[in-house]
Amino acid sequence: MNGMTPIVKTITKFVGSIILLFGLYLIVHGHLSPGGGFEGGVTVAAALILITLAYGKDAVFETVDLVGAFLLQSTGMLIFLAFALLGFTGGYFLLNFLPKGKAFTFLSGGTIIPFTVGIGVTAAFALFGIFIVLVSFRIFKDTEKK
Amino acid sequence: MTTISGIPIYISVPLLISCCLCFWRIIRGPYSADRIVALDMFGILVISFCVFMAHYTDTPYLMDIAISWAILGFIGTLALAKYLEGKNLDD
Amino acid sequence: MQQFGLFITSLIIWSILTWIPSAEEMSFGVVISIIIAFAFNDLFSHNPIQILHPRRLFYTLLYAPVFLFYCMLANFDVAYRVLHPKLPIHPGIVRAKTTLTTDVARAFLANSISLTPGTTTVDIIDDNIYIHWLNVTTTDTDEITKKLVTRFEYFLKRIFE
Amino acid sequence: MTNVLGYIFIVIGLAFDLLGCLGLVRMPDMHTRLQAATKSLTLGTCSILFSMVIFHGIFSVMGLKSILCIIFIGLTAPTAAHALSRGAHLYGVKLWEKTVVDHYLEDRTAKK
Repeated sequence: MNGMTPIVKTITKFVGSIILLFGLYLIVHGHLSPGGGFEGGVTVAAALILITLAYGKDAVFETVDLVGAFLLQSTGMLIFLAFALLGFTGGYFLLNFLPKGKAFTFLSGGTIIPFTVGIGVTAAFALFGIFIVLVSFRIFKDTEKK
Repeated sequence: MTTISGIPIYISVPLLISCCLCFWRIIRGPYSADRIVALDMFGILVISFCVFMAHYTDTPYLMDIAISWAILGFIGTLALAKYLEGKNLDD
Repeated sequence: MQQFGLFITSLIIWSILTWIPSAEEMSFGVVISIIIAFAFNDLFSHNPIQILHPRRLFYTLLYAPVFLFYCMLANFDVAYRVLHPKLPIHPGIVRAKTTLTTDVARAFLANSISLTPGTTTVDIIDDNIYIHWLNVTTTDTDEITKKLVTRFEYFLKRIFE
Repeated sequence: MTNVLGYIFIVIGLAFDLLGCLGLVRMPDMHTRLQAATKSLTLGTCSILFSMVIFHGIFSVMGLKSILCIIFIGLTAPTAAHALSRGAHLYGVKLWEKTVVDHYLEDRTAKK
């Protein structure tokens, strides 16, 4: 219920939003800098895990529980599949049908940005789902012993 | 000039000596708490490595790796501290 | 109000990360900042605009050199104790009192104590703040409070309360 | 001139990194090791990052990201040290035998 000490809680307030923003930055800039879908997704999952550690599990689990995590993970897969199937409008699977701008600018990837967003959502909520499963399994085992 | 993966040798050797001292404490430490302290400090040393590589090989995007190492090191240390307290996540 | 403060903070950090920001990157940053402002709405400072009060800014500017001076002093202190062949330390965990009330001020007090000569915060329970001290000279609570805590409390009280 | 200033900051950072790790090896128990290492390595790494601000100027990719990293490390390193110190004390790590006083243990046992 009550997580860690007030000092950790206060610093989490300042740092958590920066971590979430940095994760989204890594996801979106996958074609320009190190990172991409999976790495950014891990950082987003790390932000959620940090809030769970600092505030106890009720702070996050009331918005994202196990079912919600797996639903969002499947949504990420569906985003990827939808943009891959949209390639058939030009001829074949996984076609880069969006306009490609000037090289090394932000919008130079075409469909890479929707693909990495899908992968990022999948990775983030799959890892967070694994974390929830591990935590609740441990609680279940403890209550069973008593 | 002699370099180790792009970093001049008069900068990388002190950092490598520091890393070896951290490793000595990780191997030797009597409690797990000592090992966690050494691991936390090792993470901060890796940030310096990333910054020097970004500077000397002229690849500024390595700074992203430094920032993410700082983030993951902090969260890992908090999780291990929580483990040391010997509590479940719900109390 | 606090969502707006979080939005502005996120936008500033986004423009730092994507330097030099172009128009398309900034429009994407607005979308992401809105997502963050709604995801973190009650996990941020409740009245963020108050840090721009001129009195608080003045004391923040005054606090920075004091803190940096103690930080440098701490490192030379550690260097002296590490390099001395006899290891001159008398460690101990002592109790001190604090008069700060808000959580933000207490967190910054604990972090300041952790980075200054010979001291690390172990825990804060109610008004008691437990400090691990490398060179224990007294065990009296009032004297320790005067020696270790008051020099930061004066500034932090005026910045955060 | 700016290069000389930057190299001075790099030398300060490397020296404090080395001293902090030496403290990690030489100090007798966990709390004293934590003290020596946290202080020295935080200031050492922050000074290395600040030297990058001097080399590249503030308004460049390296400079701005270095400032972000300095703010992040300055906020999180003492917090991690505090959490670790409290966790180790609750875990039951023994203090050094020449420890003068331990008010925290007294108060915790008195409460129970």
